[in-house]
Amino acid sequence: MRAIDEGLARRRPMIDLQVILNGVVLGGLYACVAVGFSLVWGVLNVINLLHGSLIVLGAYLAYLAFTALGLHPFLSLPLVATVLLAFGYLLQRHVLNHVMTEPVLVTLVLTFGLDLLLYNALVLCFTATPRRIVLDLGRIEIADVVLPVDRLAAMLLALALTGLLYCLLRGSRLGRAIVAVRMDRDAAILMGIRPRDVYAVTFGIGALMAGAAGCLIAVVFPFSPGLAETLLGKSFVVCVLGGLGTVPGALAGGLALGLIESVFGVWLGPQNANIIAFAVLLLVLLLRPAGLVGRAGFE
Amino acid sequence: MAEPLLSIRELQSGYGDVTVLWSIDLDVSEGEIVCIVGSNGAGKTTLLRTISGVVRASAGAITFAGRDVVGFEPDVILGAGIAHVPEGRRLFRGLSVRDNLLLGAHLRHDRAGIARDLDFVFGVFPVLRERKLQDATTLSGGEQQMCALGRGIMSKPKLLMIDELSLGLAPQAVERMSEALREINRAGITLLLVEQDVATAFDLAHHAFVIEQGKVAIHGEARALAADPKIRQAYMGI
Amino acid sequence: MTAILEVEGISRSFGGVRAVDGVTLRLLPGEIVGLIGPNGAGKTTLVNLMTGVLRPSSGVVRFSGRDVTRQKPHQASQRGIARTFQIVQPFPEMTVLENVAAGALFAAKAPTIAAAKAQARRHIDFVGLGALADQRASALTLPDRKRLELAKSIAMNPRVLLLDEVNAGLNSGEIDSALDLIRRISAQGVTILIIEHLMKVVFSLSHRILVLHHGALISEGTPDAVARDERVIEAYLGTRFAERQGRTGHG
Amino acid sequence: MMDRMPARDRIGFMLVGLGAITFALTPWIGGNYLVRFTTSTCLFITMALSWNFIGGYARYPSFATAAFFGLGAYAGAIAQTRGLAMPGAWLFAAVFTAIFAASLGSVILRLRGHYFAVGSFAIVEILRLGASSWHGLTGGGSGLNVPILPGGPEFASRVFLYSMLALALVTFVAAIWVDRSSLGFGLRCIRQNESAASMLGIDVDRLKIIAFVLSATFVGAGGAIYASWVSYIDPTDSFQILLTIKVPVMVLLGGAGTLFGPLIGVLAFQVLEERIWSSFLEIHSGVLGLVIVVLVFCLPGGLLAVPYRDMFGRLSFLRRETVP
Repeated sequence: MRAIDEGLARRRPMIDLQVILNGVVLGGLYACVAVGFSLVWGVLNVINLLHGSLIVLGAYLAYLAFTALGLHPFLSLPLVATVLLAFGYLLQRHVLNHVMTEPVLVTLVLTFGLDLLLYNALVLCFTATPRRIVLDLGRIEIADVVLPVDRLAAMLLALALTGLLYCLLRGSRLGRAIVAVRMDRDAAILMGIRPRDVYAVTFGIGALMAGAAGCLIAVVFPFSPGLAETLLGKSFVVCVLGGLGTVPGALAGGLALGLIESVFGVWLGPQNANIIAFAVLLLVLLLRPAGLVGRAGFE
Repeated sequence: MAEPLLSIRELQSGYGDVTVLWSIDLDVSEGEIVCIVGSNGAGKTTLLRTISGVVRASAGAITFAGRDVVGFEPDVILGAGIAHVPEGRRLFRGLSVRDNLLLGAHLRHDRAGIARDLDFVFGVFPVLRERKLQDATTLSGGEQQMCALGRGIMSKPKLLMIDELSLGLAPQAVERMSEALREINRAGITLLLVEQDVATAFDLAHHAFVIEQGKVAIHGEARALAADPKIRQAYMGI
Repeated sequence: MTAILEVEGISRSFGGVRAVDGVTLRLLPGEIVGLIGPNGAGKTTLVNLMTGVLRPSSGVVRFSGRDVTRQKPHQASQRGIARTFQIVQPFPEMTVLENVAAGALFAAKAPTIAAAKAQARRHIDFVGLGALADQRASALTLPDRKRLELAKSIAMNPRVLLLDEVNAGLNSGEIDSALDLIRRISAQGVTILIIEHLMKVVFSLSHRILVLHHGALISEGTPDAVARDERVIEAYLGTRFAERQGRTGHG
Repeated sequence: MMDRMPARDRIGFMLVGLGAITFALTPWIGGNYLVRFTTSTCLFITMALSWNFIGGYARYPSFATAAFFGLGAYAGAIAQTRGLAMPGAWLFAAVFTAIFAASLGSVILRLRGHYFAVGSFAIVEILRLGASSWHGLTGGGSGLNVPILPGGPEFASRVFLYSMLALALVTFVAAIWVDRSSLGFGLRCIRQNESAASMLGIDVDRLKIIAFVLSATFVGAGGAIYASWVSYIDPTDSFQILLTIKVPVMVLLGGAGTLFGPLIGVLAFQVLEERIWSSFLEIHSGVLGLVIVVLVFCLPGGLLAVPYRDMFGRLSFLRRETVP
């Protein structure tokens, strides 16, 4: 992400349409990156420190499909997402489910431990060398505004996937059950919903969204296992800015972060834009713990 | 005499080692409206929560439609035909009236049947049809209670248990709700009500149980009990 | 006589709902006052307002004539306002002795932990938990947890004790011994405000009863007078039922 | 808590004393490598004992350890480059970190649970990014050189070993004090039920801030000593997310909220890591992850809570004795 931001910084230091557009594109990707993390946090009340590595895992799977099978990342996306769905579901059901009632510290430490395991496995399998799927689809130029097509396509796909998740949560039996458990677990039990099942499926969906986001990231940015930490950090910011557990929240938080990074990146340099992002996170945390658009969630 | 639909014997229950129900005996016959009254903390809500499986019974028996239902998960009990409308409505925020109603039918898979019951609910409470796309928690108190009732009906229960139907409602709303309950009962659903407004409860019900300190203190035909001074005694202790 | 604890015109709303609405009450030194009212009447909110857990939207709280409206909970307990919770809240990982010592140390300002523990032992013996002093609080049965709660609050050396449903969940034998304990605490000169669902308990214990309904005081007087007050019966049984019973009662 | 198992405590203190003497003798026992290992072990002991004040006694899931460490490292390094003598710089770093923690704590300790955890994470991030941006003061991403201690490498390594050891001992003394004082008592109450604690007359806000400041001060000093020791610091090394989680893991491994738990945890972890690090470089973090997973599932109360007494009935001296 840094590379693009620096590219931006070299342009004239002015807030123009290009900067805003860059922010929106970035924001769309961030929304998709964070929405699974937000859902898991909101519904399970678990901060999933594995999230960043799950995204990177998705990116590597897409990369593997691309180099070994020649499969276009946008086509392998459903496959990758399905693999991660199964992975997430099983992980929650058989590992995380045992610590759901433990104090915050325990779930945090456990997901961190799992993250180290996954990170190490990624480094062993794929080495730490940065990879990237280069599609080179050209660029669109309208007036002064320039946008690479691959990036635009990834952003649109990210928004489409996020929208799909929204429809799933709103319009399906499963989605209603997830929202019900999030809003009022005890009342949901009276509807015949088993929260344990919902937790496992929700974690699976969180992993699915991470995998999908990974496929898109692979097209846009160079990635290595180390990118996981950055992506996790972005997810935190998006989540706190937008509020927990809702798709519109993630979207708002993603766009806010994208715009903060691109606008302040131009003004103050990309490094300082990140400080602004985290400072805003801290401020929102202290002043409006429910997020910019959200209402009070857990704790 | 026919076997009662719900039969509870020597039920003991509570939270952890806090016993709330000491020994409850209670029968509900099919097609009846039965009410449970009693002062705060007597254990009415705990009784409903124990029947619906949210709270584990520590001793005693609950038989429903000839089947032992003690110790099962809430979804199994709901599937057996006991729905529970909790106190305070507990509608799901952020979901529309229609989605809330559909959540009541979560365990069902018969699309046609669900659609039919949705129509039935909208027939009983026309205002819900008008507001079906509105966030359920933005409805007025009375409308929320209708939605909660409708959500209970959507599971197609044999027995519908309702906790504190009239709490916080205006007298006219209570009147409308009572009418709706009679209609629901006529449609073949047996009702078990927990009520703090004793008059409303006794007007509606065929049978009444007065619970005091986790035990059934008085029970009998609602009409006969309505004039019984013992009721006041059970509440006021004097 | 000057009131030890008084609230004047106190109100508190939550999201537009007035949970407590203009309540005025005075507790005189040494009395036992019962506070009753149907579910959601605002009893616990009132206690929270008196102990600094909540700030009132309007009104004043006075302790020994001094305005303490803006006190924090720990200041209230250091001043001598102790309370018990509806759901007993011992520190589960600590022993009975340590639980009680905490009250002696922080509220009654015992000079050292050892001194606090020495004081705590006396209070534990007083409530009859002496044999269990070194048990973990989490291992106690419910009646013993209630005793522990009382021992904790008297260890705070209170001048006023607010008891929020100390008897909930106890059987009648256990209630009797709890009542005995409360009377003995009262005999030491502690002013007591007791919130109770069980009418028998409040009526047998209290010198005076206050009835709260929809956040406002609707009746006040001796147990007998309150139990016959039409407004109280209405509050508990519903207006229409009270009317009907009134009719049958008179004719 | 004071009168609990004096026999066990006595043995504990004896072992700590023996350990401290052994640590002090390492220059004569082993080579450079062992001295370095011991120095860093002392640093981790300081950090683990410190984290235990807020994370163990009060159970506030703080992930600010790396923030205090990095802040102390930079404060000390900058003070030293501006001409302050080394011990003065360390003291300055400790005070600076303490003040930072006090002002931060009064705001951030209002948060609970996950939000507190995230807030403390964010502090680390902000400080790390800040350190890499503020070139004029911190040297930015290219780091900061600290004057090397004159007198040769062997002398320097001993100075830093004894400084770290002294710091660890001071922290341990502070831990004993907290464990036995009304502060520790109050924090334990807060851990179990914060609102009940405040009803019992405990000024919870004040106690939490004191614990937070304690959890920062010694870590800040440790950071400053570290900076002088390695004589070069940079933002990524000073504000490590890994460090901020590793320290709580060490404490949990030994037993959180106890006096000896952090010591046992650090030793076990260090030995384990040393074994793993030296033999399987490639799967280092994976094995660390595995240790964490095993810890959470098999040792939920830490090594101290394992019922050894039941496992080795003969070791009766470990049995808890309670003074009547």
